[in-house]
Amino acid sequence: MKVRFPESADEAVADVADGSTVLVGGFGPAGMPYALIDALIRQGATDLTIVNNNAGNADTGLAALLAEGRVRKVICSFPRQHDSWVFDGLYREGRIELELVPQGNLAERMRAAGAGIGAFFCPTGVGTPLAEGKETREIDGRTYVLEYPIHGDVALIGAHRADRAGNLVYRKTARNFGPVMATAADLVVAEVREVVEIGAIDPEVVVTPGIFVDRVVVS
Amino acid sequence: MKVRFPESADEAVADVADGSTVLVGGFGPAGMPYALIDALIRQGATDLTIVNNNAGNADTGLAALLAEGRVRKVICSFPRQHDSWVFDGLYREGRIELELVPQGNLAERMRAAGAGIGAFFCPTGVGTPLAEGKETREIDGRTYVLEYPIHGDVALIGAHRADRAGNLVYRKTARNFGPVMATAADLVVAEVREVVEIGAIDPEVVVTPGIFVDRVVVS
Amino acid sequence: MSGSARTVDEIAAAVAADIPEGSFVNLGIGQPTKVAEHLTADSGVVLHTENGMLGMGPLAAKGHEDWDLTNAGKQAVTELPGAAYFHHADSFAMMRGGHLDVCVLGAFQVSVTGDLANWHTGAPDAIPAVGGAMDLAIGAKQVFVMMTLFAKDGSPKLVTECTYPLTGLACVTRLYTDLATFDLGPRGAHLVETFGTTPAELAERLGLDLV
Amino acid sequence: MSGSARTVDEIAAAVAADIPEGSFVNLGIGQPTKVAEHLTADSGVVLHTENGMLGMGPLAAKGHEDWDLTNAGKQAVTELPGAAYFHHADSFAMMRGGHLDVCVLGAFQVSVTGDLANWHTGAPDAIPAVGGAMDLAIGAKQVFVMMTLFAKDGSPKLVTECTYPLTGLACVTRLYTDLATFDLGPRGAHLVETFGTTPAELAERLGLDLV
Repeated sequence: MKVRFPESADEAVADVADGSTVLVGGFGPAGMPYALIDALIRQGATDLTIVNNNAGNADTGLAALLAEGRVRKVICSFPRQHDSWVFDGLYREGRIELELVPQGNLAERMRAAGAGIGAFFCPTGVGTPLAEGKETREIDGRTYVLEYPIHGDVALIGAHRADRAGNLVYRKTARNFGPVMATAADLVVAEVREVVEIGAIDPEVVVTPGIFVDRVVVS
Repeated sequence: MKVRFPESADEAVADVADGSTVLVGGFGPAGMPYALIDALIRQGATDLTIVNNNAGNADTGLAALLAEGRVRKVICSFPRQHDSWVFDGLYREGRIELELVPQGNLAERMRAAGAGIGAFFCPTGVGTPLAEGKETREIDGRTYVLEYPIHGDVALIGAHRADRAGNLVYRKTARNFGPVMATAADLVVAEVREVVEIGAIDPEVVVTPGIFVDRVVVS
Repeated sequence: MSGSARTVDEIAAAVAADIPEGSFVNLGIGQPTKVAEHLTADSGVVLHTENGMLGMGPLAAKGHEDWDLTNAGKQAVTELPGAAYFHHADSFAMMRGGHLDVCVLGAFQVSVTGDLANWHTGAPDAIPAVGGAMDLAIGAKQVFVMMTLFAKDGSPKLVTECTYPLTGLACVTRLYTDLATFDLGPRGAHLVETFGTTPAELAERLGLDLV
Repeated sequence: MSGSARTVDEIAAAVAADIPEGSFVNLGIGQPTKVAEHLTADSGVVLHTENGMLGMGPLAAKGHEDWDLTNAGKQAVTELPGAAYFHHADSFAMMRGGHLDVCVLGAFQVSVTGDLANWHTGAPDAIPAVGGAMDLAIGAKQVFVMMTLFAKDGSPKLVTECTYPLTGLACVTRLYTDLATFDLGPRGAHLVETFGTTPAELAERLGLDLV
């Protein structure tokens, strides 16, 4: 359905429900949808599952959402950072659940959700604690672990520029998880630096076609 | 390893071995690497398995390769066309093997080969003759068929432009199978319309990074 | 009931009228491509072609063909503002991941519960060809089929169970034919409207209970 | 044998010297990033960063950081001519599909047959974090590890079997340390060269048969 351009980040996340799985773009600050996360903090949804590469830094953004006790579970590859004290504290107190996922699996499992793949055999993690209890299979002499899709109710992503058809382009390594998350959630909200008219983005260079994007806000 | 720029299409395909699986880009004429196919015909490799969306048209290109009796098997989604008489004749005489694959599976199975995926559960073809004898599984209430990668010894693809680092861009729907095939073969040869200096293709718009490309010829 | 059986153009117009504004739509090769002629520009409908494009425009004018820009039927087409190109795996991931709102297909047979047979007659000497039909059948949120309701030999093409090789199970949601439109689902075929015939006549000719 | 144990810079230089011309290489976070300083421009080596780039250049100069352009360690970096950007799934597909020639990683422990432990000390209160380590371990054609050969407590980090949680099985092909370089494989650890020690001394300190 046609992309919408809400007046504000608050309006864009107004209907995120308690208990939602929220895919949050960004790898460190690059591609992080700060305005949407701040709006989600104001919005109040709780009991959330957050999917991001990390688990929040310092006291702002995702860390602030965690600090408010609104996140039940984090699915990520790398929670531990020099400034991840909010997550660290909640985790040590047993107040937050962690599903630790190798970074490539995080990306590929979201891709699978977006591509209609029910599960896939993957070589990452074989023989390691992160594959414990998972189905394995030998195919053509190599061992693989069966991994399942990660689907979001909502994706909040950062992009560089959108056109009025919702087509997105990113900038440099800020692209990271955005294009994959945009395919993997029911409701996709993109925060961009500018919106341009239809025709102003060359069809050859569109990274996320508008079909994947529901709402765009400028921040 | 570093991309090479052979003098001719003949030089670019000189070492294709008998018995190879050759992924051939293009969807109809768009993206078809005509010069590389003609060179492969002159080169003489035989007992080939050809992967393409179709099985040759009229009497040139893939159809000419088939007519010379050099192809043992075709893996494709749509062999039957108004001008596929070469394939039709060989098939009816039992002189060529056909593996018919839904078009999405063709693309996704090559992507799996390029991405290190051992196999994947896919919703296409469930309950149809093309899933007969294949493993199926119900996941979250939906039935899937297990599909395996298609890996090429060689990929011959058509692109629009290359830079000296082997980065490729395509033009319009001629992009089709090229970027996927480039990830799925041991030796990747691209036929392009022009080669430009490094720096002349914007890193944001590269579709196939040079890491996937072994040889580039201009035609 | 309307007065007379629908022409292919009338069927295509009916399909087009039922496509919600702003939908992303794939039109199968053959008769379904006619639906495009009945979509108005202000419908905001965006056409997908599985060979790697959203925002496909009409066929290229004669003499202005660009053979790098073709549809799934390998005809030269055009590009609309706001279009996007992508490769085949991304294109089918889009389709199979359930992102298209509607696809419109032709059929040899459709069952009352929405099974589709449209790729192979099952004739022993036929060379099989499937293309993207099986991917489209399971991928789009809604699958519309347009066809004549009876084959040339008079046999019904809406059946209790398909006898031709299947394309997909329980995938067709709406069936548009010359004589009637049906909603299909787990509970069977629901007759929406008839053209040039009555529900009672139709049920008898089809030999089906219509719910 | 050379006269003295190698510094981190000397280890990094040795790794750089062994990377074939024109290779596509991923350098892990931490000490492996030093390898870049020893790669000459005419080596044609292209650096991959798993957050979506080939053709990564050196760290950005202070005051010239672009925070849309960072490496896997989230430091601001630069772009070299011929670079390409791609998304995370494509980046890891590239890695996991075996397209990188070499990756260089640090380690807590490595086994003689190439098992790698570099993501978790196994300490009960440690917060686990894996990042891309497991993907890199199984993805690149060759996995080089650089580390000190002994831990601070004097225990060997090249072992018969890792006691720390594993990152990958039988994946490390070459091990570069302060005291020696080893080739690893199914038949065990092969000593290539020692620095500031002798093969006999080293075998004894390690308590290993070196093939």
